[in-house]
Amino acid sequence: MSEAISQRLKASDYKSANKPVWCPGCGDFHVLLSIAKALAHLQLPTEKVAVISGIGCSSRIPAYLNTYGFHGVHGRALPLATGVKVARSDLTVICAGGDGDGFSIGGNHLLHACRRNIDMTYIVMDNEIYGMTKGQPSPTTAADWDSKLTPGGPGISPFHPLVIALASGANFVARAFSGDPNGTTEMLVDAITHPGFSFVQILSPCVTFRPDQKNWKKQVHPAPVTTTADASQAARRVMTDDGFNIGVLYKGSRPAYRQIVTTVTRTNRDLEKEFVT
Amino acid sequence: MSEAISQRLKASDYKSANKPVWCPGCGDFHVLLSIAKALAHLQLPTEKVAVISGIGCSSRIPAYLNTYGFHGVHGRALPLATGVKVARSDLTVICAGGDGDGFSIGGNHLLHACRRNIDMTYIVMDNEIYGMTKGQPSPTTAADWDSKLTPGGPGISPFHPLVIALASGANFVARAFSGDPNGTTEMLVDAITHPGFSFVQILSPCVTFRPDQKNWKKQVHPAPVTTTADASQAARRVMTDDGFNIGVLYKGSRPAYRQIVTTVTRTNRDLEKEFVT
Amino acid sequence: MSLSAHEMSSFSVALIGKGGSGVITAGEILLAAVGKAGGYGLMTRAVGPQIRGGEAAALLRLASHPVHCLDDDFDVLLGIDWLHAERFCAEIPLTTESLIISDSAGDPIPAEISASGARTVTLPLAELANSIEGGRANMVAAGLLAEFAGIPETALSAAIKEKLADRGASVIAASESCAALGRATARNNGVNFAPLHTSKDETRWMISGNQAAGLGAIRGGVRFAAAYPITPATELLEWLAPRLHDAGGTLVQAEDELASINMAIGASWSGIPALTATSGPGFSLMTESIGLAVSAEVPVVIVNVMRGGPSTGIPTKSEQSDLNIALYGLHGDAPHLVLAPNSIADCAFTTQWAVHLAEATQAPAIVLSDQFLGQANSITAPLADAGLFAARKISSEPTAGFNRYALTEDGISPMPLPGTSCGQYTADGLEHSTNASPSSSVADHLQQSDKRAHKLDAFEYGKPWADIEGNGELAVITWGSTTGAVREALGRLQDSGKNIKLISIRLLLPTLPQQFESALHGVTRLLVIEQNHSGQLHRFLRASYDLPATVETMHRSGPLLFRPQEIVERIQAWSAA
Amino acid sequence: MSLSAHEMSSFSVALIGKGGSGVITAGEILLAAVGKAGGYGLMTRAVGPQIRGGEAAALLRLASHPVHCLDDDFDVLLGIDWLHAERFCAEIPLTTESLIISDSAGDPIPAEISASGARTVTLPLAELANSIEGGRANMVAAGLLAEFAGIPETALSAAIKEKLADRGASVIAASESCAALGRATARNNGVNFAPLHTSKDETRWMISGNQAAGLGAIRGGVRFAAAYPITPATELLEWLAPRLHDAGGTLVQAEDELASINMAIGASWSGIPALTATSGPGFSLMTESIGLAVSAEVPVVIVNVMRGGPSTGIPTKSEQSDLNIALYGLHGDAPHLVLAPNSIADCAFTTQWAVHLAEATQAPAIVLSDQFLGQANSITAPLADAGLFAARKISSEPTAGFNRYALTEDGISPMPLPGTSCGQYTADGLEHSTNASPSSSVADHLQQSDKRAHKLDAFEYGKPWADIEGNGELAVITWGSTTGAVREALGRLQDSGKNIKLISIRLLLPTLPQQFESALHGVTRLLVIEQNHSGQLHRFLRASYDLPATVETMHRSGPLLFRPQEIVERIQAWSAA
Ligand SMILES: Cc1ncc(C[n+]2csc(CCOP(=O)(O)OP(=O)(O)O)c2C)c(N)n1
Ligand SMILES: Cc1ncc(C[n+]2csc(CCOP(=O)(O)OP(=O)(O)O)c2C)c(N)n1
Ligand code: SF4
Ligand code: SF4
Ligand SMILES: [Mg+2]
Ligand SMILES: [Mg+2]
Repeated sequence: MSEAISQRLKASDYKSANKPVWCPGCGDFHVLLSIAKALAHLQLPTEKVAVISGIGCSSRIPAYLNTYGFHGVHGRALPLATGVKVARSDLTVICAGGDGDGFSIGGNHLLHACRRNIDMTYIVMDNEIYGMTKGQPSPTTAADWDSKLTPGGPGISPFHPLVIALASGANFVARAFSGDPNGTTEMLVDAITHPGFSFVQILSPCVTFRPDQKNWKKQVHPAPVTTTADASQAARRVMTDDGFNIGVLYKGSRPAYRQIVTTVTRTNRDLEKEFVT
Repeated sequence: MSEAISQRLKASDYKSANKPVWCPGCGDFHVLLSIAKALAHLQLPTEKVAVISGIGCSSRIPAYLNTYGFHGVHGRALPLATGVKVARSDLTVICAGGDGDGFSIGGNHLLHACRRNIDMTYIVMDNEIYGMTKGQPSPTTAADWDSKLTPGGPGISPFHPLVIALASGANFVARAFSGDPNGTTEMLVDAITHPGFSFVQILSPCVTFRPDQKNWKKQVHPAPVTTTADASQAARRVMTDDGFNIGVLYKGSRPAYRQIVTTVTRTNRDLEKEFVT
Repeated sequence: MSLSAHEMSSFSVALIGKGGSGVITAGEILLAAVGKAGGYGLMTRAVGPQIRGGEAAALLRLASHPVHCLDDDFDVLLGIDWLHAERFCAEIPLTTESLIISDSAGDPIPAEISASGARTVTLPLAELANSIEGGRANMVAAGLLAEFAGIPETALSAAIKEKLADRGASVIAASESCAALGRATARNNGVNFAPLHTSKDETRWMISGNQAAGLGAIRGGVRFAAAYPITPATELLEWLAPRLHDAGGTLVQAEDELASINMAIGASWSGIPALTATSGPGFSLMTESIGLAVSAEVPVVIVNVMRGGPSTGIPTKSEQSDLNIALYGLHGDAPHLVLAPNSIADCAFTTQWAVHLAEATQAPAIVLSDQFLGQANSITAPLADAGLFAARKISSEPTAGFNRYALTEDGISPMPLPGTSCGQYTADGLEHSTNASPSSSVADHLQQSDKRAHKLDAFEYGKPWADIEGNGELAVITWGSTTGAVREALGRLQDSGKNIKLISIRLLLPTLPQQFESALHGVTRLLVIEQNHSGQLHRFLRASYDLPATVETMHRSGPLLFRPQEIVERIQAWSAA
Repeated sequence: MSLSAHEMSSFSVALIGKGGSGVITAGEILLAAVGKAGGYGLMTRAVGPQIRGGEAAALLRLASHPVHCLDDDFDVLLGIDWLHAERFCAEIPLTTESLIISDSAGDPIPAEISASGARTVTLPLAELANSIEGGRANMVAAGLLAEFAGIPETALSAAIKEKLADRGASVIAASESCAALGRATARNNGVNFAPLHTSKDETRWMISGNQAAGLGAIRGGVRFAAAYPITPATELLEWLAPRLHDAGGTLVQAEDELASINMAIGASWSGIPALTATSGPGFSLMTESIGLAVSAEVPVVIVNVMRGGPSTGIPTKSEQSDLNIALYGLHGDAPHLVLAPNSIADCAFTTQWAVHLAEATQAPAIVLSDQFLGQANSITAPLADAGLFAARKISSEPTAGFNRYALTEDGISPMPLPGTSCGQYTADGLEHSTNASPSSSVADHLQQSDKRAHKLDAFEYGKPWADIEGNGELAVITWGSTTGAVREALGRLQDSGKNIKLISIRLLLPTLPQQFESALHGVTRLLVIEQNHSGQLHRFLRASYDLPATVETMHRSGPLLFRPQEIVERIQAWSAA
């Protein structure tokens, strides 16, 4: 970490004055901190960062950062972020949200954002629940987790976001735990600097509707394997791990998607000529 | 194959009088034939089969079968079929459509239908193109396939439908080639009879917008591996194969999703009592 | 404190407190108690921006007669504490006649609140609670307010036992002791309110609009629901989940609203009456497929529990601003049904009717409830079953040459369910000929377009299309939840000798020109009242009906709901003009 | 064959043939040729249900003056063959004055077609073609028809060379020879049509509405487009793809319309003017996010190239039935812009203007084109650049305390683009305060609702809001593509001494009460003409404006488009009544 003499931005400079609406103890506070620390580590000018989200407790995060932000509609954060990054390659684009936003209503965009491999970082604060709507199962919720909407449990097996990301072509895949802000910060720095689409699943407990997740801090452990560049190997590992392997699981080298080339090679006059008959 | 003495339904009994709108030579003709043959093999009463589709050339298929059918809107065949099967477990439900319908606009439903593992068969006629709208790239189109909408190619790597299905929990995963109707028929019989969600990708050439696919008949070959019950192994195989392995690649044993239990255990009177204060 | 004859029959109280102070629990106990005493009432809640545990307010109206809206102002505002309480100012109107109760040992009343000029009194709520082991101030407050309202001890005690049943005997005992202390304090404090007149012997229900809609759905025959959670519709779905199962049906949680509407259509097409519920953002996502149900002629019910818009808007607050999209939000010419319940209780009837109509006409029916109706809890007389049931025109023995989309006189074509032999056809969102094969022919398109419009226009809807009350040359037209305040305002005006006709439209689409004309018979001036920014009902009425020459409108966006008195004043000014 | 003065200046011809017969190519060559000759014209095509290679028809109108609709009937129908040709009957009206040309060696003319009573002639088209090596009957037909229309040989030859450029010299030579044979046959056949008067020296463009919209978008400053293919909008997107790139922008193919609208909003929010194009089903999917653009105040342009509805409907045919959803299809109170081009050429201007307005007002603008406008190819005078450009009110040097959603006099708040220091804010679909933080307060909701409505109501739109022509007490109101036929009908009526005012509304939303009132000044009776089943414009006008006491309406669903004469007749009956 290089140290500039003056005007070095601190993590707190990346936080806005808005007070989070989150419940005390919510894992998302730590995610906020980790993002701020990662941005500070990279010393990115606050106004050159755009944080885009959908809807959910976690998706409130842009307003708590002192960057540009867009709190879009439920499930559409990735295409919104795609528009931003394709149009403005000079910005650092971070897309953030929850497991409901990203894997349920937004699942299709995840598939295609991974394929498209645009140079951005997608952070999913996974609490295996819809927090904002007060406790319904999300795609990562266990089959037998009882709730009002699905008495006795949703009855369907949770899916593997990281495998989906790998199968769809994400260029960087990691799993973090919000309770370890330093480790998470490091992974985020890595994700932001890695070219192409970086996907970081952050296990981030919902203390209100999933008090059982307080146990996560005991369950997480560093991945027993090193980062691979073989997506099929990484996928197989993730499909068979316990869901608590923490670390950068895959780093690929696919070139990132093209962005606007602002050079004009054909003027309106040229276009008009096409029509002359 | 058992042989009944009388009233045995023939494949042609499963076809309707409607003339397909497909181009001469379109692979979908063979898929239609294979479905009819599979249904005849199983001797399913025509009225007990429901074929549900979205929009696209391939999605026109229900009208060509003499079963019940629902030609829904683009990308929503799977949830439509889900409603049908959950409500009416007595029906054999087949969902069918194209790669655009199923992997692009409908990608999210594929993820969640696999997870939900409802007892139905999903057939995707994959021609790596949007046929109906006259030739734009689909999610399975090669990155460099030139088209008007994406000059020089879409520039993004095609994704792996079978891996997505495996990662999401499909219970039966196979790849077929329309040019081999007998093999396809066999696989469909297997898929229909296998409990839970069966996913069959049928490579089905679009002779009009992808004349290059006429080569497929030379490229396909039986999968060099036997069917596995290990999803992660199957995923790894598919992620690294050449895309032309034909066969049943995975058969799982997850129990299928619950259906309506029509027994009434609480009458309206009982419900009303809850409100008395 | 002396109260007018009218006000004596209703007692409005707001309880405020920070997260964990238990004001919502206290409010619910009071509401249940008034029910057990044979009274009526309703309660809404207001919460701060925090996801959980932030400041909250329980807004109650307890009454001796059925009530369908909050009153103009509150008789009592009790603050367990005052943290961020000023946020609720706009929602808790106070007058100089109101009484603010705060804790003797607590923080001062926020300036925004005391600016109302209401009388104040401090009471040792916390101290009293602390005198009981396990005692809590919210229960002292409950006792105090029950005493003010004249709710008998037995009723309050029963409500406490019921509400706290799973907290164990000692909590219940402590709560009852606190309540008793509260009662005593009320009696000894020189503040008097006229007690509510209630009739103990009548059965009362405690029900929210979301529950009532669920009940109506099951009564109507719905046995399949598809769900994607969204505020304020989630409770409707959560209420249905176990109950549909027990009724021999099921609820499926979908991955999004695109899926939920299609699951419902699929289930219904296969023969099981189906419903989904959502709010504005989710409803937007459903419109394409609602159009599919129009074209394929599949019954389905969609309940939109409206919240503040546009976009994500104000999820936790009420507004009547999704009328436009419900009426006009499907692409193409897509005739369908739009209904709106006009009270919490009516959510049951209107939803049941919607199921019946959707099934009878093979068309989608949109039910426009709202956050107020859906989430307010109310004490009402038991809600009778309207006896309306899904009765689809089924083709059970189709014969050769059967045409699924045959042109019939009433426009409704018998529908075979999958499994019926000889009935095979492919339902389609593509335009089709009578035999269900895709067609782009001019004649088919015209015939089927006519048919789809005609079957709804020609149907006999009967009286429930609108609630029409009173007489006179002046009429007020309204719809949905706003009806509660309008009805009460017109009642007050009638008490003072002024007759105004009320037309509350329950069936908004299709339009019913004849019925409307006779409802307007003799009316020379019209006032349209609704809760949205652009006057959506007003414009719809102009578009669809011939209105009297003089039409005025009273409309504003939410989230502040109309109160009866402002409507009274508006009508007085209007009718005097 | 003698033609009236009016008809002499326009020559309508239909070419029919099965897949591979080349009728579309022949039609395109004829159209280009009339342009090269300095004439005008347009061409639409009709195809059978087959995805590819089924029967097809090229419907042309060649003229000496600009034409904006097909004529009442066809002067000539030429069938290369007649396979399934009867399917096109409704679209190819013939009179006893018409001439049907068929191949001497071919099948007989289908009964449905000859039932028109048109004169028939058989010619050895195939035989002539076969006399040339590599010759084809469609080229013989092209020559024949060019001769009838009076299109000079040089023009036809240039058109053939251009169209077949990539097929090589021998194909071109054979085609020219065939055309020459066709010409000779025409001259020697006793059939005469008055030649079109054209002025060779003027430049002509050949352009479709979809291309014109694309051109307008680029001229207006659009540099980002997101695309999901859908008939009949695909060509607009395909036209833009390479050209946006060359203009320093880009087009991204999205996974669905939910994604495409959000990509466009994201790009625009970050500072690049953005557009997407779709048709009804895709438009339905976009409405939720268009509401986001309303709330977050992000400019964006959505072109809806309308097709037959509801649901999947009739993808390849035109209809004006998405007006309702465009006007009213967003949930909540969501003020936005709705525009409609009223001719193929006007697609360029209206789209350019839409970009300008969206950018200036920071609001979404919906452009309602349709299948006819979008896919018809036309010969017009060059389309001038309107000089309107994206000019957003940018906040380039925000200072401390800057409020993104500040309440300004015109309701438009300066917007900082990402990258601007001190301008950081979070755009939001949640209701917000002036400083962009989420708010559910009554005051904020009211202020922001007012602001969003006011900024559109108060904007100065100027003359283009409507095309207003003529005078008189009688007026016809119409919109979009129907304007072409209406305009021509009114022209004919004027020729016969009858003055009727035309009001073709280009800016449908916001409503402009003052402008509308002055447009209606002196008008006592109104006729509303539109192409949909339920009379959507008529209802919208009733809802929004004070109309004269007598209003009639002429509307029907597609896919059969209005022809001038039926409008003439309707107006004659109406104005005589
Ligand atoms: C179209 C739409 N459907 C539903 C909702 C309601 N909704 C808001 S947040 C949410 C789920 C949030 O879950 P997640 O993304 O996991 O975020 P969390 O609250 O758990 O952080 C839902 C269903 C909505 N706002 N919009
Ligand atoms: C919401 C919506 N968007 C777009 C379309 C246009 N559309 C029709 S079919 C199709 C793609 C079909 O591709 P695929 O599913 O692969 O089927 P194929 O024609 O190749 O068999 C598209 C984009 C539509 N009908 N509805
Ligand atoms: S509900 Fe759960 S996810 Fe939401 S803020 Fe509270 S703890 Fe966090
Ligand atoms: S366009 Fe392609 S997919 Fe469609 S019918 Fe023709 S060959 Fe088949
Ligand atoms: Mg979550
Ligand atoms: Mg395809």
